[in-house]
Amino acid sequence: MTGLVAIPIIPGVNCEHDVAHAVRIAGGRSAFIHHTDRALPAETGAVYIPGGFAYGDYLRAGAIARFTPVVEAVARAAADGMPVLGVCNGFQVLCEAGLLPGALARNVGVRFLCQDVHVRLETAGTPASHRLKAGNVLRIPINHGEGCFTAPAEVLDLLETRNQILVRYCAADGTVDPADPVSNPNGSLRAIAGVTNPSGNVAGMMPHPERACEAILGSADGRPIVESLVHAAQSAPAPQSAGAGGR
Amino acid sequence: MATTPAKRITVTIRPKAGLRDPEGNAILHALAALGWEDVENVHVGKTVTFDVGADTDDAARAEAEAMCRKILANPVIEDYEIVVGDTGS
Amino acid sequence: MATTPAKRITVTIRPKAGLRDPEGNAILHALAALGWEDVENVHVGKTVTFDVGADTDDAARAEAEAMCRKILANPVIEDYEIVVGDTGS
Amino acid sequence: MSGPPLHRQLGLTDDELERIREILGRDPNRTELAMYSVMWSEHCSYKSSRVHLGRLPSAGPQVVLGPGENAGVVDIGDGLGVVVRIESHNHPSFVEPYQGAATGVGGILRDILTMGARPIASFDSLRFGLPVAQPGRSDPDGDDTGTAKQRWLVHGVVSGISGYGNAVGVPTVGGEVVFDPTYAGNPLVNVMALGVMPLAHLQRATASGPGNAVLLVGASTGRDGIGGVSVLASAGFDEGEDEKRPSVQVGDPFEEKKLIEACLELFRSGLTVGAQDLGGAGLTCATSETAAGGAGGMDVTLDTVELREPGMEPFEILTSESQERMLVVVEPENVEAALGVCAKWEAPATIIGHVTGSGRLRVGRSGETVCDVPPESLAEGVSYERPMSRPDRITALASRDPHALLPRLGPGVVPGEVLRLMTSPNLSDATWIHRQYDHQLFLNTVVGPGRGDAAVLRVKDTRKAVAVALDGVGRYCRLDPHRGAALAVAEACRNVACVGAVPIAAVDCMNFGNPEKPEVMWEFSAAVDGLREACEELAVPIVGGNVSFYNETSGLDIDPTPVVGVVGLIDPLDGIPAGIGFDGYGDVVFVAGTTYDDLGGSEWAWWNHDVVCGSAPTIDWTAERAHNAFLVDVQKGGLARSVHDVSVGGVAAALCECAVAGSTGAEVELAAWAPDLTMEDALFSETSGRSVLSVPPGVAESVERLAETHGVPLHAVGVVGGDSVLGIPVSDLQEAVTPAW
Ligand SMILES: Nc1ncnc2c1ncn2[C@@H]1O[C@H](COP(=O)(O)OP(=O)(O)O)[C@@H](O)[C@H]1O
Ligand SMILES: [Mg+2]
Repeated sequence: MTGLVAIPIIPGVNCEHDVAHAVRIAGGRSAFIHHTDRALPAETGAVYIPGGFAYGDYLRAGAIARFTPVVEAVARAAADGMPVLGVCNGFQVLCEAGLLPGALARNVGVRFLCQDVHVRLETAGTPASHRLKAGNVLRIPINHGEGCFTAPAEVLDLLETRNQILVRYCAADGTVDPADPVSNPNGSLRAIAGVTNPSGNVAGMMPHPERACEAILGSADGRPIVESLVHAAQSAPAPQSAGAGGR
Repeated sequence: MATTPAKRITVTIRPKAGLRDPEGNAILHALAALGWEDVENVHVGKTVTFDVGADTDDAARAEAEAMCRKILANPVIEDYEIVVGDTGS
Repeated sequence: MATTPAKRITVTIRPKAGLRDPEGNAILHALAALGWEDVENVHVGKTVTFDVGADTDDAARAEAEAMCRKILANPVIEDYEIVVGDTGS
Repeated sequence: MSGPPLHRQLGLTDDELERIREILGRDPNRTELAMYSVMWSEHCSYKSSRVHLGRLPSAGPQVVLGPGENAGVVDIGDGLGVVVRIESHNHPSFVEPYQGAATGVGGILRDILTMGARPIASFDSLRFGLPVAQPGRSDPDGDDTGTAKQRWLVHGVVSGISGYGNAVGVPTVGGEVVFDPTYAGNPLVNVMALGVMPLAHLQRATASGPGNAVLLVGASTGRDGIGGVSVLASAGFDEGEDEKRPSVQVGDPFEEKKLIEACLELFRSGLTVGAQDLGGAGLTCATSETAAGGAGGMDVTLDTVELREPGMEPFEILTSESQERMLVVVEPENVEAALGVCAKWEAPATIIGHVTGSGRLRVGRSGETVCDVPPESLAEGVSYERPMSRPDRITALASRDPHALLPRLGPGVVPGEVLRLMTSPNLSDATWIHRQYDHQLFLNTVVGPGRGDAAVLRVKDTRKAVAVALDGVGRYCRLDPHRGAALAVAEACRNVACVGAVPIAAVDCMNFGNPEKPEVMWEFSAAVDGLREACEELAVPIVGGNVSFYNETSGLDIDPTPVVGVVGLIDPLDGIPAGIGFDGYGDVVFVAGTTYDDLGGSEWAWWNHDVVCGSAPTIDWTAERAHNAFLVDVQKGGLARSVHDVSVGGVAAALCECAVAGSTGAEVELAAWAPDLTMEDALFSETSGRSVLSVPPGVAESVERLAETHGVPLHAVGVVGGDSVLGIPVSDLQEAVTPAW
């Protein structure tokens, strides 16, 4: 049986309970996977790497976390097509691990930012976005000090031509202006807030969809993203080797 | 304790040339606000210093190179520079 | 643009000896886990480089000293070292 | 060595040394002397304040645990308790703002954790000198008190709270920031934290059961924060150890995060019989307090304490304030499992001793006994009844009527006066601060910082929510510490009522000057009486607190500054409470409550005209209670579009804040809420018990009826709409409140 959303817990991560809560209200099941585990549970249908400060974000966000056994297990599963979503620190880990292109540099304003932003969905149809349409504008909070998406120009061009841009920071009306410090507060290149790998099964984004799943908390716009992943987990074919990790 | 002599390594990691340096920029503005208006080209880097057992400077440098490539620096956004010295102990 | 010649300053700021260095500690453990077990005394510091208009090296150093005391470093917990050079421009 | 005898260098008086000799029946050794000196310090023993704190009302039907514990616990029904605590970290933050504030956050979180609860929210109450010069005055220069230094401090403190709080994974959901010259040489950094837990899982800070193992969990022990006793290192016993070590404590939020997870799992799996965090006085405090509270004895070995630095002496290990450590008492058969849990979370843990029934705290190092004392003699400390005398200053200030020194305002100058008032840093927009704080983690934040007068956190899996506000009013306390303290309680309760919550408990952080001065002691005692009066009148028991004395620089004491944190309960929470911003064109603007001519200590008199004298604002407890009850009913009925209390800056500032928060102006009839007063009194008086509401026209009548039922005077003063308020464009106000620093 598949359908489980695996939530890897690397020491210092702190959004794991929030992710579990969001998965539950999106109709899914989740399980915490300890960072020393070398394999994901057999019933894993998707992975949601939560935000936080893995290994204190010392050295660089995600730099130390990428070497944990659980991240290596996620990498193997991802290679087999497992849907993986990394949010915030999870996104940083995926970039450091080379599962996603680019890097997250210090916010242009240097300061940590916890605030609502708007993002525009650029690529629908991925495991993290199939419940949405391209052009949808979502209001979701960010919460990071190192969220400025950066990559060489030729990589950015490729991301665009291969539809690997998941979400972009935008104004409330959907207008994207990378030079606008209000709508693109961390200064991300080309206002990129989230990307996918070439095959689309691995995605990362800085805004926290799990923080925007209930109206009482101010916005439910993130819920379709969580629901997309939950649904992908439930409909994913049992992966051939995800459960058989280890070496 | 290493029986091989220890070398002191200093790795300086800086934002890649051409990329923004938000911290350098912030310091530039803070200095200007305090009256140092003729300061220019401010850049901020991070240094990691450590001792490593190695017979020669070259061996120490090679180790440090490997560490930088593997973990200490992120080549997408950072450049690094390695200086090898003696620990003085 | 300064009409006085510019000097390039490099300030290296390090935590004072004896002070806890959580980041250095985390890097030490990460390196050990990756097989570099003979690494010791890992410490993380910061470098700030900038150009400042000054006629002499001494004048440049004095300015940098003032900046360190006022804003770049907190002498209660940090030591700093100033190197004055030419901008090469 | 030369100079005064060792015990005096350690801060112990001759009498205190004599007491120690009596207790031990011999001379204390060096290690013991160090331990007594830290435990009998003002900070740990509350020796000047203890005789007064007993007057605080701490009983109430909902109080589960009151003062004296690591944190207070209040029953909110459904078997759940709110765990709450406040602490000051003033002195460390002045020396090193980032680390001082960071370790303050770390410390308060461990207090919550010690009770068995996961800390789920923290709050910061900050006070600094002026970050910009007052209008028409020059920068109060001098390197330590100038505006540049104050800006450096506020930025450092805010980054420290952000850096530690975000990384440790506890959201900072509210707070306050105040600027006044009185704090220029002595900033105040008070932090409060809160947890919610099943009452059945409360942990006790006692070491019971002889034979039980004592574990030290968390970070290694270094020479952090041993400043006070470090004279021992240079006391001639050890040559060549003269390297001056920084006594600044450095926080490591990553270590604390692992400690939190490890402890919570230990508690939840029932592996512990007691726990105590290590804070001030480190291992000395944790071992003596748990031993004194439990079986009465403990044998400790320093040989297994994980040390960060070589060559540490026993007194250094015992008094080190290294952060992120916890003492845990475990039955012998559970030791292995407990160590396993710690290993799972990568929190280092070692067995450092066991509980005994000996009635002694015995500490050994390398087979040698370095300490053998009755633990309660350390834990109970000493207590003094210090002399008190009413400061002449208070009489002098009270006898001067501020009105005599202030200008009379005609309508024409109102916009200018109001706009100038709004440039006060005390009215500036704090968004730049709380945007740096994760204020959403754990998905409980219904009203976050900046959106309402209090933070609102839902309690998941129930229909309840808790509301929290923090307030202190130092300038009122300068005029009258009794009434000032009472006004702080009133304001915090009112802030909580503004979001629809019934105040249920309070914590207080008493920031005062040098208690050896009779005037300061008198102020302290008066403030305690003021807290008592207010808490009794408003039925909020005090469940915990903290006293910070010696807030002085160069002999100048700060204004007495009790900071009060109030917890309120919303049950049931039926939606997001109305915030403070004007929003609906055509909504009726009301001012609730009665305005008197209270310009004494007001922001306008001080900031605009440099006048601070007279009496602190009026409080009428009957009116105060009625007004709070009215606000709760307004929010419960969903009747208002916005609710905001009137405090600093009076009705004028409140109206401007509502306009800025909602980016919408209002047509307001000047002084319609106080037609019998002068313009300046109407606009800028800071009488307690008032608020500004905006209400859709359709329900205005219901709100009026509700006010009548509660006996609250309600004045319709205008209508929401347009892009200006009090004759000032909202965009100008926006600019005035945005800090340029
Ligand atoms: N230091 C701070 N940390 C977090 N939030 C803060 C801080 N200072 C102010 N705030 C937030 O800004 C808002 C306004 O605070 P304040 O001006 O003290 O309100 P009031 O005067 O009504 O009590 C509140 O929501 C408060 O929580
Ligand atoms: Mg307030």
